[in-house]
Amino acid sequence: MLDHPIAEIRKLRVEFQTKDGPVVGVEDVSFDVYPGETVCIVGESGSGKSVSSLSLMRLVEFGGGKIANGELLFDRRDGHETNLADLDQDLMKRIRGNEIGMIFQEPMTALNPVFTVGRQLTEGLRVHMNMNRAAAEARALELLRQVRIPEPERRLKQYPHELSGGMRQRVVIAMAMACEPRLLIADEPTTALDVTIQAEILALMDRLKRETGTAVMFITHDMAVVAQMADRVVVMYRGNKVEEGPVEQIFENPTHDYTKSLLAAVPKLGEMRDKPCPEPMRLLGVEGQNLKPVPGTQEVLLRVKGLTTRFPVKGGFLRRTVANVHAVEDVSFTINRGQTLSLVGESGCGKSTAGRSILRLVEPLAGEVDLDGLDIMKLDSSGLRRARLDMQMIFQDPFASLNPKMKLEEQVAEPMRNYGIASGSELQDRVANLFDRVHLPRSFMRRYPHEMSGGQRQRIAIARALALNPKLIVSDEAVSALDVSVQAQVLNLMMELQAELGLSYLFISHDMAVVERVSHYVGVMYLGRIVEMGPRARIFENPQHPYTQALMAAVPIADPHKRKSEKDLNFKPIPSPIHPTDHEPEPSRYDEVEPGHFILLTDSGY
Amino acid sequence: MTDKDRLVPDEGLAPASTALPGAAGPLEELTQPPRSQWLDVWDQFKTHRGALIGGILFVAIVASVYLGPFVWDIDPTKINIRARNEGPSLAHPFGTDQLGRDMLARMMAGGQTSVSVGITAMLLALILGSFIGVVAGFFRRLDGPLMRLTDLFLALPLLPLLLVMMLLFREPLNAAFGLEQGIFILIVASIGITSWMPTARIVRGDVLALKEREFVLAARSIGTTNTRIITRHILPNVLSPIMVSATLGIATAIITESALSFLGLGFPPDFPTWGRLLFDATDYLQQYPERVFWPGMAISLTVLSVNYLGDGLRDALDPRIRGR
Amino acid sequence: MLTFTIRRLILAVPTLIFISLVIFLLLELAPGDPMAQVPLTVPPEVKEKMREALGLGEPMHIRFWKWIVQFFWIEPQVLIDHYLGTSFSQGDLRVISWQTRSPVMDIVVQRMPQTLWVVGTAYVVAIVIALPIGIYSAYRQYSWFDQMGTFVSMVGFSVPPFFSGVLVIVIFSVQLGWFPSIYDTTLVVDSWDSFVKQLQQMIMPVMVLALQITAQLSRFMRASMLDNLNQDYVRTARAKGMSEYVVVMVHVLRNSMIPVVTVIALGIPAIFGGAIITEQVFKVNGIGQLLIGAIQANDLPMVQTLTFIFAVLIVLFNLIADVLYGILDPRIRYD
Amino acid sequence: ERGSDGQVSIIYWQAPSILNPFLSGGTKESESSSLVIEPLARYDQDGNLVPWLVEEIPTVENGGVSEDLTSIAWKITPGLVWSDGTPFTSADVKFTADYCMHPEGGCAQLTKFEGVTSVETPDEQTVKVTFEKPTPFPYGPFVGAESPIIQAAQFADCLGARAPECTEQNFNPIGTGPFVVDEFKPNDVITMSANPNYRDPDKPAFAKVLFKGGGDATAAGRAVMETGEFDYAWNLQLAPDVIAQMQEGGKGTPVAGFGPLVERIMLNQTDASPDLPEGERSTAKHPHPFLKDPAVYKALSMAIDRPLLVEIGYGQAGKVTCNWVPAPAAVNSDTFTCDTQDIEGAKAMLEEAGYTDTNGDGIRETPDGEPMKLVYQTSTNAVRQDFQALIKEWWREIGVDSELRNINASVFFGGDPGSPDTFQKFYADVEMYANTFNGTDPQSYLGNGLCDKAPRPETQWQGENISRFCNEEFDALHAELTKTAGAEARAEIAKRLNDIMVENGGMIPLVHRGRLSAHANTLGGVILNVWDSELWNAADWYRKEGS
Ligand SMILES: Nc1ncnc2c1ncn2[C@@H]1O[C@H](COP(=O)(O)OP(=O)(O)OP(=O)(O)O)[C@@H](O)[C@H]1O
Ligand SMILES: Nc1ncnc2c1ncn2[C@@H]1O[C@H](COP(=O)(O)OP(=O)(O)OP(=O)(O)O)[C@@H](O)[C@H]1O
Ligand SMILES: [Mg+2]
Ligand SMILES: [Mg+2]
Ligand code: NI
Repeated sequence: MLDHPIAEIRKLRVEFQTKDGPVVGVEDVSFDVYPGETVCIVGESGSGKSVSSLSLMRLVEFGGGKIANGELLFDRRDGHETNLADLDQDLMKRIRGNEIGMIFQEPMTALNPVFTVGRQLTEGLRVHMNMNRAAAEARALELLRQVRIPEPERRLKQYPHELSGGMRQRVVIAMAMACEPRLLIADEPTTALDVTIQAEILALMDRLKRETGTAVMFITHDMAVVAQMADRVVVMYRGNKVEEGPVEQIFENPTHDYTKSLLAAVPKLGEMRDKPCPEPMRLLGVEGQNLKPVPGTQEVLLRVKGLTTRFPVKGGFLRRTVANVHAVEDVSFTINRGQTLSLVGESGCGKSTAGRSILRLVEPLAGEVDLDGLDIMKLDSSGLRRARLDMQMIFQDPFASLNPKMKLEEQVAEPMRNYGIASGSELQDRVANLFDRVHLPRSFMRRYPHEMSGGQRQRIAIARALALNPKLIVSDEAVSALDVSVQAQVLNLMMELQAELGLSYLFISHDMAVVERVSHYVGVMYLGRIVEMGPRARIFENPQHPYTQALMAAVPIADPHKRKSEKDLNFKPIPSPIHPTDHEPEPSRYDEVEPGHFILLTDSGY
Repeated sequence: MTDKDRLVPDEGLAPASTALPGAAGPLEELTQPPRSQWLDVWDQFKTHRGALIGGILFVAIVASVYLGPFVWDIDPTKINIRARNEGPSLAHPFGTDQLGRDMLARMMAGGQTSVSVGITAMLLALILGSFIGVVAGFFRRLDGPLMRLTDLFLALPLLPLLLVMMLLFREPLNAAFGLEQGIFILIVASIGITSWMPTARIVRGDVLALKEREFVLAARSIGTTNTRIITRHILPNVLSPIMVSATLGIATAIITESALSFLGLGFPPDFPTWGRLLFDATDYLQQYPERVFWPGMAISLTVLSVNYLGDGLRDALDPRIRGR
Repeated sequence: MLTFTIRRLILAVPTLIFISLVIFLLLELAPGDPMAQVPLTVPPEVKEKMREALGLGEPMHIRFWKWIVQFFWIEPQVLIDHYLGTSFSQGDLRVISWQTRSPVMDIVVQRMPQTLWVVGTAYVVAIVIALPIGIYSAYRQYSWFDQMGTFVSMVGFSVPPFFSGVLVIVIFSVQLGWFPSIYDTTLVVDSWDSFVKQLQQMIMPVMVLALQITAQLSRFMRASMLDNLNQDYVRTARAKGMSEYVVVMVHVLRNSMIPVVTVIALGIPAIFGGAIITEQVFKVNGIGQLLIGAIQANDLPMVQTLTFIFAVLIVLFNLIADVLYGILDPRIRYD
Repeated sequence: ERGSDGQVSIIYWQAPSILNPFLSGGTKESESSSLVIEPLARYDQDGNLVPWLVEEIPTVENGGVSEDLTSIAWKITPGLVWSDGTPFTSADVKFTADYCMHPEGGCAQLTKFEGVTSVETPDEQTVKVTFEKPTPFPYGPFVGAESPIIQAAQFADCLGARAPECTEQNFNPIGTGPFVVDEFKPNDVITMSANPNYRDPDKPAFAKVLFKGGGDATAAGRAVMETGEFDYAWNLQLAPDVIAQMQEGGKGTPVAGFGPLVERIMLNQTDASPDLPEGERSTAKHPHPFLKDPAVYKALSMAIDRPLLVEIGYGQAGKVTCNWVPAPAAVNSDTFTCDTQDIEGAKAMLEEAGYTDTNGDGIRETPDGEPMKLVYQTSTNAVRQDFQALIKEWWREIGVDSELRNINASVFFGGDPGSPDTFQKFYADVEMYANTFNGTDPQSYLGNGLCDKAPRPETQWQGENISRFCNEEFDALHAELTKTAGAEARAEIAKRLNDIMVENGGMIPLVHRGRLSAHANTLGGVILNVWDSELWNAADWYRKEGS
């Protein structure tokens, strides 16, 4: 009976009791999951993806939710079909982790920080499979090998914080797979991860699915991942299923408007091939879009030379510096007026530090930073404050970079207040104009950050950065945390502003597709150095450095026909950037392979 | 619920950017005109049942203590030796004490002192604690010395300190503020400066964490000076632990004052405070239990109401919770 | 961790010396006179003689230096002598109390047992009661149990012990006659009967003290549990099919205990410091009573020594709390 | 029979810190140690001298006191032994004197040995004390609980500066009393057991004593009268209705006794105005603007309702008195009566003397136009504050305003010359406290009214004449007293001295305070003695049968 679904969700409706009355999390959703199949559930943030999956586990109840309606039919291992929606929590306990496994979104917090990996892995085994300790440990080891964690024996005794994000996510996967569940629910298992690690995890899950025949319910909002993984796709929008179909059909023939707009918003790697300059994305349903390319000028605005930033590691008895984190090592580049230079690279390679060093939000150790003729490095603190009029920063996390207790209006007005640029009604007007600029209704001015969506918040951050009319904006992963559709809007906004105001961006990101979309120039960073740098087209079409090549290979492509297999990936873990104080790194030397296209000759550690 | 109407996909097809990340509820809020901050606080506060009761009770206590004497205008020091040790009656609803003084009047007079001591000592401890906590957390170099200072104060015994302060400052304070004011200032000061340490520690911890948050970095990048970072960004965000310390602080100060009375170091015996009244009445616990009841009740009620008030205020002051 | 501990320990030395100086100066500045309790019938000239016999004539810095030497050099020797039977301290003048004219440390040692018995037990009892209450009220937040717990602990917090103490005495000693109202410090527990007696005399002070401590601890525990109950790893544990008991009592509890354990550790110096008012009310005559008695009698060496010991304990337990934090929470590493 | 009645439990709400009364001077120390160490003679409950370790009280009549009143010879009862079995000899007595009179010892009982030039031991049983001048009342040394005999052998190494180092001796003195110390926990508890070598083979009846210290008077009273945990509670300074309530517990009985303790208001004869320069404030340089006027101080006294004060503050343990020295009975003057309040009379008296309320604010002004405002200070103590409140009220009624102040007792009585708040500095117009004297002879106590005993800057503010009273007649009469022998004649002079002081406004006596103690109903043989240790006859205490 292979055609019989393992799980059938029928007319699911979930409500939450909140202080201001009931809130509907999922309104009406029905779909099936068949054995050995991967069903991807996509949709914007808040559309009810997680709630549906949690309902299947009957975990919504612990978050204050209630399954108000619907059936959750699950085909038990012993062949009985059970309606999980009205099953007793005691029985549920036996299904959870045993017959249905779940992988959660946040690898950083999904593990209990105070127990060892081994303990957390064996726990489920001992409960569900009645294994004794030794047997459970043996099985745990086997699981860790399965998910290809290096040195699995050692990992068992480590605590979660001692593992990198990718390794933690693998542990979570191993945990979910431990009892060989019939259904595996993966709730955005890679959203928080780097492309490279994401690629590995996706490949790993794919392999596991093939090997064990488990059905997978994969939740994501990343269409590229969907293209990579899915057999079938369910599109959700505001608590409802709006479309369902095989993956090819969804990508090639979307019927619902929402699906279409979603697909339109996804930047696809290679889309920009043959286009000389970045240009805004075409979004569905938005009238009168200005899609003109943004050429910029060739006039140099920012020149960075030999920038080096290290963080001391204190230790020993007298708390002296015993080693340094070489976060940024001899980095040089220039940015032209009205153009964008993107820095890409894995997490921890020093992108943010480089950006912050330019604004001297962290103090660089050495190097020259020249902004429009002004030597930033030589400024005293008041001079620096003045210099920051010309350079601003947008931070990665729109949730963290706004003060939760301040009204938006205030936050946007703050820079102008600080520099005494405007006051009174003039200030009001300016703030209102900035809101218009970033396409936010003026009625939002009196709101608080928590009353905004992520995209809206990021626009506030942009408005704040624009308030001082800067020449340069350092945008540190400004769109990474956003939904695709929102991301597209923010990107478009940034490009529009660039075209209008002649802004220059230092665009920091690890999303290659986005980078391809927005940049004039691209620098690839690895372990504190730029390993390859050049015009965007050259880097994407003709990557020379092995690391750049690996990076490109890892990027999932939003096209179900271009799936990658595990074999294509060969990542080495990044070596430690920590060196003893007496370590003298070599200077960076570059080879110009094409005009303006440089490759690092010095050993980068890759 | 009529979620249907709200869930209609909007034509703009830029869903999340105009709608909130929450599905149903907040959509409606979009159409509402924005409101002033304090109205929001009040709204949230109103929904917190405990807080509302606590708040009303606290206001009632404070009002009766300060305004009561205008209605019940018997002098609390008026001795009526013939009406000694009377039980509750119409003339003396709370009875009288061993000198025939009206207990109700004394309760109100005592409440004035106790409540003022509680509030002012709390404010003092709070200001000191928050200041030291913020400075220690914000300026790395001052962290060590300030935390050692905190240790020092933790180790200081309240009682000798009080005696020293009595000696050094009583005369000048009496000269400047009069006898009762002088002692009041002394007691408030001594309770205040021996109870700011926990606040300082908590605030410091929170500031240390906040300092690493990106919005502080963001503030710096838009040219905000240190002082403004502290006042605009740090302080509002450590408000809720401070509020909790504040409400606990009032309670501790009232209780500390009564303990000082017990040890003979507080207000002089002819100066009624709730703690003093309670202490004096414990000797008569068996004969006149009601005399213990009133001050005991007053202290407990105040502490309770202030605590619930604090709970509610903390929630109400946090816009994140307020939105839910 | 070890270097961290050692570094903090070494840093503690100047801190402590500074603290002792501050305490000394405070006490010197404090008004009052060790002869205040001598009756008026003793004429002033005689009082002056007695004062001189106490060494009050010497200048301040000499007396401070003497105290430092006695406390840090001679007293440890006495301790060594006591345990090893050596005689390093022979003939050296120890810190002498003005009231009793006997070595301060001897009295402190004498007072320790009852303080530890009563205050210590109260602390243990409070922990044993407070933790489950805190856990359950957090687990069932806003249930009637939680509301009651909040209410009772607030009331417990707001009743001064000089009142609750007398109240229980009147109820249990005077009315019911179950327990003695006066603590017998001479009782030696060597048989079942004496143990029962000891229990009887401990019940009331322990009750009064534990009420206060429970009130505060359960609040802490509740808050800490609430913080952790909403964490992602809790959901993970549930998704693994763990029972609610395991989820709450193993996963959540272990994490919630981290801050609570340090709070508990920081409260321990208070055990040694005694509970001044409760000891007074029940005549337990422990360290707290010793301190207040010494303050009232202006027995400076005693007050100085006691407060300093207290300071040492506070500094020490601060350190222990930090170390404990590091041990309990694998994420924290001091180096 | 010795040791047949088990244990007696005594509770003192002030805990003894040492068992050597020579090093402390506190009542709690001398009373607790009186169970162990004894003087040669004691006072009985009526204040009469009774021989204790001697055969008889030496007098001029029996030849024990020399005719010129300069020496006294005590004859020790033969066969007395210390609790360790060694004989008690005159050498021990002499040693005791040497111990206390050592200049570096800081002996608290030095006054007992005032004027002693030598102590000789002609033989093992005889002690001869010689005074530097005729001493009509030679019963200072070795008499009463404050002056017991310590064993020479035990304390030999503890003379002078070494005295405080002798912890073992100070905590566990060897004595001749009915009990020996088993364990002494300072400021907490003493356990004792019967002295096996006590001179009366049948005594004490109790085998053990538990002497508990600490807490408060309420708890002590409760433990004896309500819960019955203790047999004897000392000095229950409690409100009368509290005592009455406790008595209903039915387990114990309060007993009261009266010594010379008087609660009084001292009237400052000098001006304490803060406007005066430091060093002249409260000194004879500036007499008080109006308090020296008889009309004023008499009116102040008349306005006071003493019986009410007694009722409220002391009950059984207080009596109305108009005298400075109301006891022993022989020296209690009956010149004055003051047991009725007379507000109207007081008003009239002030009116007549020219103190009228000229500006209608209810406060009278002196003829110079100064308002009659008094600063009224006392130590912090609930009863005293009640008194202050009442008296303030009464004085207000006669048109005298007062500002109340109270000062922590340890500062008030602390005698620190640097502090402005000591009772000796008297930076106030009137102050209230209680004072008394030891023994039955008031001579040196009456000396507190002598001009030159006034505290002043030159004496570092030391001196017992707190009110700075100065009266030539008084000084002359006191000189006569020091030379007069014979109990009756001495009593006569003492009464006159008392009258001069009160008549001339040195003080307003308020309450003759007694001591109220309580004993369990099952404890027999208790005779309350306020002239000596309350535990003076503990050897005779016994457990009553069947009650
Ligand atoms: N515990 C809860 N209490 C109240 N509302 C909730 C709760 N959990 C989820 N919701 C609401 O239910 C809706 C669906 O949330 P859900 O977490 O399923 O979104 P999602 O599609 O998983 O989004 P994301 O991509 O951000 O994870 C949202 O509107 C959310 O606000
Ligand atoms: N304040 C700091 N103290 C010590 N080390 C730091 C600090 N900030 C960053 N580092 C280290 O410097 C290196 C570079 O960090 P950086 O934040 O610049 O990386 P990134 O490329 O921005 O990574 P991500 O993509 O995760 O943001 C990392 O190894 C990081 O651990
Ligand atoms: Mg989700
Ligand atoms: Mg970064
Ligand atoms: Ni089937």
